[in-house]
Amino acid sequence: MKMPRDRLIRYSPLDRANHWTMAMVFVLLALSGLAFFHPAFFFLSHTLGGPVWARILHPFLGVVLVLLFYAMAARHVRRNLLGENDVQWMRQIGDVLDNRDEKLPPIGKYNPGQKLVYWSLVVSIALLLISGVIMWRPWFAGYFPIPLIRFASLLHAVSAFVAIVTIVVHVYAAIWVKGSVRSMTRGWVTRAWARHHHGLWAREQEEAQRREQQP
Amino acid sequence: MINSQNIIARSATTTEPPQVRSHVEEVAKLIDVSKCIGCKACQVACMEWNDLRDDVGECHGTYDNPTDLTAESWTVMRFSEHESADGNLEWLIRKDGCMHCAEPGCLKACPAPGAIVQYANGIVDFDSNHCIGCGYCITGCPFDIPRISPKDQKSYKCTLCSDRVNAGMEPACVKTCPTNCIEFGTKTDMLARAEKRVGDLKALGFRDAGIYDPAGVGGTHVMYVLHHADDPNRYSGLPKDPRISPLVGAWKGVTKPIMSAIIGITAFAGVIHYMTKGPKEEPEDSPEEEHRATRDGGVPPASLGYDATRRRPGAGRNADDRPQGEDR
Amino acid sequence: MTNHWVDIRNANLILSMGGNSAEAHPVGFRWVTEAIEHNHAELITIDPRFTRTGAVAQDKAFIRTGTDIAFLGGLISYLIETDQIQREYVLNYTDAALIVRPDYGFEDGLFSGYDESTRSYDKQSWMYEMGDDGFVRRDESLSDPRCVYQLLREHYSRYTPDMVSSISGIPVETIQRIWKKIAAMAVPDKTMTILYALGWTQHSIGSQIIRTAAMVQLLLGNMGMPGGGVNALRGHSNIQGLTDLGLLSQLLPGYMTLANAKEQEYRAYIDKRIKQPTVEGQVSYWKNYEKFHVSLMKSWFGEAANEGNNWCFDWLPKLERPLYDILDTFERMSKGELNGYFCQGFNPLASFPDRAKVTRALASLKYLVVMDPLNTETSEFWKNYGEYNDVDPSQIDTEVFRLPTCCFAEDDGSIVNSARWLQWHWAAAPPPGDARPDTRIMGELFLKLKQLYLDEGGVFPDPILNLTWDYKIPAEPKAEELAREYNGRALEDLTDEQGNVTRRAGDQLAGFAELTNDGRTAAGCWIFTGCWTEDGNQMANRDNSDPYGTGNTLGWAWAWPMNRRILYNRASADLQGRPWGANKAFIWWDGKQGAWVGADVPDFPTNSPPSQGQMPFIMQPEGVGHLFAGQSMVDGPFPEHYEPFESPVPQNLLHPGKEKARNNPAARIFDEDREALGKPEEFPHAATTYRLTEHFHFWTKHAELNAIVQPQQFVEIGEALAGEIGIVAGDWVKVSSNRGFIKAVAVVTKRLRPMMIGDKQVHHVGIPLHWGFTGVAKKGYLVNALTPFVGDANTQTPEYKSFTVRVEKA
Amino acid sequence: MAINVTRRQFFKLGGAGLASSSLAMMGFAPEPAEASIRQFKLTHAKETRNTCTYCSVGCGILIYSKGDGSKNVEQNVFHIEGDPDHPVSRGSLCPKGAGLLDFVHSKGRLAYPQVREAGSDEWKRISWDEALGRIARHMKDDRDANFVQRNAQGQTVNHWTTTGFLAASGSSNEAGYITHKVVRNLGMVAFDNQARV
Repeated sequence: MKMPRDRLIRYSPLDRANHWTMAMVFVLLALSGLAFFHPAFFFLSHTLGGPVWARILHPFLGVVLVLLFYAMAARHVRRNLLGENDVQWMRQIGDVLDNRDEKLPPIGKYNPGQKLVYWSLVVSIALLLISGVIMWRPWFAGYFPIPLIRFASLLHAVSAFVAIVTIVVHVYAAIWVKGSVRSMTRGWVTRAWARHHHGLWAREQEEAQRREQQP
Repeated sequence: MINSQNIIARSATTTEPPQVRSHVEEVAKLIDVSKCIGCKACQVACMEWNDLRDDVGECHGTYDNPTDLTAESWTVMRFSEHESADGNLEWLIRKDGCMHCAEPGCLKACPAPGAIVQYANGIVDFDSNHCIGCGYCITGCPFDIPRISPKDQKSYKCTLCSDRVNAGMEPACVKTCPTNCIEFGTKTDMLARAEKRVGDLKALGFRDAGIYDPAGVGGTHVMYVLHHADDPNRYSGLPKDPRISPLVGAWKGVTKPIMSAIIGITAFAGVIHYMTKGPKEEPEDSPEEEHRATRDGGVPPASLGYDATRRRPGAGRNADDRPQGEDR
Repeated sequence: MTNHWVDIRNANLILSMGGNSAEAHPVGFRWVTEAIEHNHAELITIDPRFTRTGAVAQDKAFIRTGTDIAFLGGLISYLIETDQIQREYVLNYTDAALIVRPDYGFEDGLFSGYDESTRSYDKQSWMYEMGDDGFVRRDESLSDPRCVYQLLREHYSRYTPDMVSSISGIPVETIQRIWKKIAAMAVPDKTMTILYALGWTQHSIGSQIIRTAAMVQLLLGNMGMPGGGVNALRGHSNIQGLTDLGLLSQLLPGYMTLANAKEQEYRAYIDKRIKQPTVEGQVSYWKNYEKFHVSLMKSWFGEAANEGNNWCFDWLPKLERPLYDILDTFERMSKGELNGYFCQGFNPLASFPDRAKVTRALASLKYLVVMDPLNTETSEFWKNYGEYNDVDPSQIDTEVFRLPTCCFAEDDGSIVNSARWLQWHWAAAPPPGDARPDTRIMGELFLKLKQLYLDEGGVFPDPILNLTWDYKIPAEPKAEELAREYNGRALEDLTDEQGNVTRRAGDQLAGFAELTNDGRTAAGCWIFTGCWTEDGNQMANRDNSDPYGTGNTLGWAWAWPMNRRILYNRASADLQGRPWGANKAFIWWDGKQGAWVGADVPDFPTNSPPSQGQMPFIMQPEGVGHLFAGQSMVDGPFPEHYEPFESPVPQNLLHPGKEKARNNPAARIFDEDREALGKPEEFPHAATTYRLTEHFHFWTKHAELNAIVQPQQFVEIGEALAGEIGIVAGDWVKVSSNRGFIKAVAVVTKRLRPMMIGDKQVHHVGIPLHWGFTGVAKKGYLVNALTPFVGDANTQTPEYKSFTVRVEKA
Repeated sequence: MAINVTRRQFFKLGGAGLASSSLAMMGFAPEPAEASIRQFKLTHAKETRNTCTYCSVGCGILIYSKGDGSKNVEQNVFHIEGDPDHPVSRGSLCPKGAGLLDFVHSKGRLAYPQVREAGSDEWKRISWDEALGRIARHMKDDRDANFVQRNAQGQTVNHWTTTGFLAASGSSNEAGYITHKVVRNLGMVAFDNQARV
């Protein structure tokens, strides 16, 4: 499909499918996990068909999330390394929050906030996986000593907390930065959006387009 | 002695349970290890009364059978041959099972409302209809007591025969015990009885005799009289100073409200931010945009450009081959 | 039991020996724990192993299996030499002062009168010396070298602590420590109780071990005392009852005995059994034998039994062999001399020694009838179960009938516990399928046979055709009818000396004192008379009150004889009839009432004042307890230690080099079975079989709950032996004797330690017996594959507790 | 158990079910009412007094059965425990006694008379009449052939040594008594019970 001239492709269909699958899985995981975490959220266990089904499905969904997430994360690892202007951007986080975007340096495909989300999830999901396996009944918990299970349980809770907070921030950011949601639903952003939020990435894309048009 | 088994604590419940019967006397089971002959009558009576039948297992070279607690063996005898430095051999036999802690780690850890309850008389009971099989009770228990059934994935343990106690009878193990090594009554009476037995044992030369009613879990409603209370570990690993692990405390204690609050606050902060600062609106597609970086940074566009070839040689070349906007 | 279960709590010392009371009788053992806590009693256990009893005992010793007489004999010597006996009791209530015939002797391990060719004694010389007055001579000073006391002293003078230690393997200091504790019970107000079981019975010297214990108790003045006695903890729920009812080859109900073939004359038969007092004025209760016998015959044959035909004396079978015990029977069966055999709730394939021989014997039968609630090994002895029962059914021509019977929950009736209590029980539910009560099976079988004799005639049908059978439904005699029958009733009006009617014809009798020898009374089992009186079923009594606080609950069930709970209880009072100690008051003479009163029914003529001089042991012609057994044992009037027939020790250390005195010289052993004994070089380990608390013989492997708590066959071996043969706990071992082998899981334990016997180290192997090839527990080997076919000289009870094996890694 | 529902009820039930499941989907599942967790199982059971069948302590037991004793109801034993009135056992039972229920209901219980014919490798179910008839025939044949009235010395012995009998010390006195009465008067002498071993 030929993209209109004023648009840039930001996320491929595969990326988008992956993202939204993950998003659903994550929500289910978070809701069911919260149900076991605090009695106030116990009613959320019904989102997975009741508490027993929640207990059964939660770890399997966790494995699905892990597979999807790391499949994606592996492909995006390079884009999430600390890049040019990122430090400067971080120094100006006040401008970011105050929507004084014009004062910010141009950055690559992902801004440091997005990179933080990325690395936060890379770490917390890894810890969730490890601790989750250790406390997974009836399959694996029996092979681990109870003190380790206790540690894993605490670690799982803390990691999940980190992941959930991260996702809350991530979701808010998407709502906050208009055009972002569309990039993940339809896959494209306007050239202006790209230049505005991810200047370096926009230029790179535009150069690539130019090279393509000059055989 | 035993009133209606009103519930004073209930798993995964944040509101107060009914407390009007708080004058109900606490009950306790006292196991006088010095009188135990390890006959396993308690094991059999427990299975019989509770309609349980564990698997017919194998002999593993000891008298212990079944070798561990299971969802169908709520109590087992643990045999230990202890030889002291002077060659004195003792065959120490301990009935293992739920201790019915005053501060039950299982109840603290359980996420399913009402799957674990504590009655006013001190009995900690599992309600399998509410159990979700997560095993948190196992994680929470300082004595390694609850077991998940491989048949239904629900957790089980001794109920202190709450049904019998409610009907004014003693638990099945207590009633059957041939040597009266297991007794049952109010906790006050049982403590007095235990004191008496400790005195007897001291008179017989067991200087370290004592009562096992560990304070770390707020005391228990199953207590032991031990001839070697200084070293409970000698009785097949009875923990010396059991308490709910600080890890479990952290997991099911402070972290719960704090982390829940932070999640809520984070979301709420977003709302506030949106209300005060508003969104980053979608920029208009204007030619000036292309030069914003130059203006702001005062840096020549070329040097600000994302020049992958200069920084990462391999990546730049590949970028040329890429379809538009696609990352791999 | 001379005493009873609850009475154990009155003891000051409990000796658990020849049994593992906590293991086999846990609920009886509750009274041991009561005695320890509330009476500050001490529990001492002596066993080859550190047992469950040992787990709660304050003192213990580990003894080589089969050497208990050495330990107890040494104790007797210690008590005498240190003068720690209850002197007044010994002098008056035992035969210590009685003089023994001069021709009695003991030399080279043999008593006088031994005949090697028949392996038996002529017991002529084993008697008291009679004085000119026709009564036994006595020496009150106990100094006459021929008095029992001096003979006893001399006999056991050889049992020094060193000798006892070298035989039994118990260190000298342990022996002396325990002897000292036991000797402290010789004071009048302290008692020791002895609890034993098959750990004493199942030896070739089993009866004599038990006798030694009784002698110790007489010396300590502990017989007839609360908290004393010699207490057999019997194994089956009604083994006492079936013994009382005489279901043994030589017995009739109530410990009456069948005549042997030489006893052709009725009068001679009776006179031999009527024991007249041999000390002036004594009770000698067996003088009433004929009353019991005639009442039995009236019960069985009714009108057909009359004085003219000697009450059908000839109808009873007479014995041609000394004993038709099970060893004799299976010896004959294995030689094809039996055609039919009935097993009513009995599993001989698993229970009798030398399983290979038992299989051979059963396979030679024409028909075998098994009546049982359960699928027993015996009923399937012909069926191949691989290595567990390796037989070829096509080669076995025995026709086997299997008849399903009710279990306890499905029939009414009474059973007698170890304390001689007859307790009535009620059916709770119908039996499964078409199972029937034993009473109905026996009834119908008998009626079918009777009909055959009526229809066809046949050999000697008289006892069959004349057997009383007045049950309302002849094929289904009811428990109530049978209980009333063995209690007995008056057949004619009974009158006292003044001619007043004391009992109407047809009425139930209230006690055996009412029995007559003239045919006016009928009673199927005289010792049970009083259990179902005109007041109804006494066995169903349920008053558990204990008015004297002695633990004696006379209102609960009914005990024979005459509801007495402690036998010889007259001995609990001194010569003047006062209790030996305030804390031991049980029955005493009340001068005002002119009667013996107290917590129990006096085992004594109620109105016989102390001044009359009647002594407590009313069943003995002398009125006293026998330290000297006289002719009542076949293998000697004093117990002597002999080695088990299979022993890891090559000689009897008491009689080194005397081959005749190595094993019990009067024990019967068949030639083939002697050949099958193992040599210590080849089978060096001392073995003993026993029960576990989780199981009951071969029954509970059919009960899932019990199978769960002890699922699989094992043997117990010490760590030292395990090290020698290179195994650890949980490994499989093969245990072989010269007769067969078993394989089992090894429980390796610190609780079995090697013993030094002389200069030889002896390992014990413990072999629990509960597994077989039927049931829900894991299949196992019948352990009687190992045991020798030899029995006690007096009872022929097989020597299951002492034999030799070799243990190796499987 | 079948539930009869009319079409109309079906829709009502379905509607309610749908409503409640949607509520549940939204996390508003009604919590089950908090009843007593464990029901006391002996309420209204029939209690029968008996004595333990194993060892010779003679512990008192209470047998609980379902069925109220009316003629058309079969009693079925479902629980056994100690009799607290019993002066020896005071309600306690050892592991054997505590497991009596599984003896009563053991898979190894025999329910029908059977015969294993000579050389056969299987059981065959037969009627009581056939079983007892054939046994009686065997007995009479053997007794008539081998009963000894006088021995070689000419002494009257009247015994039958070619068939033997083992009686059960687990059976009641009444069974023991009638067994002795029958067996002895057939002339049997090879007659013992467990007391021998």
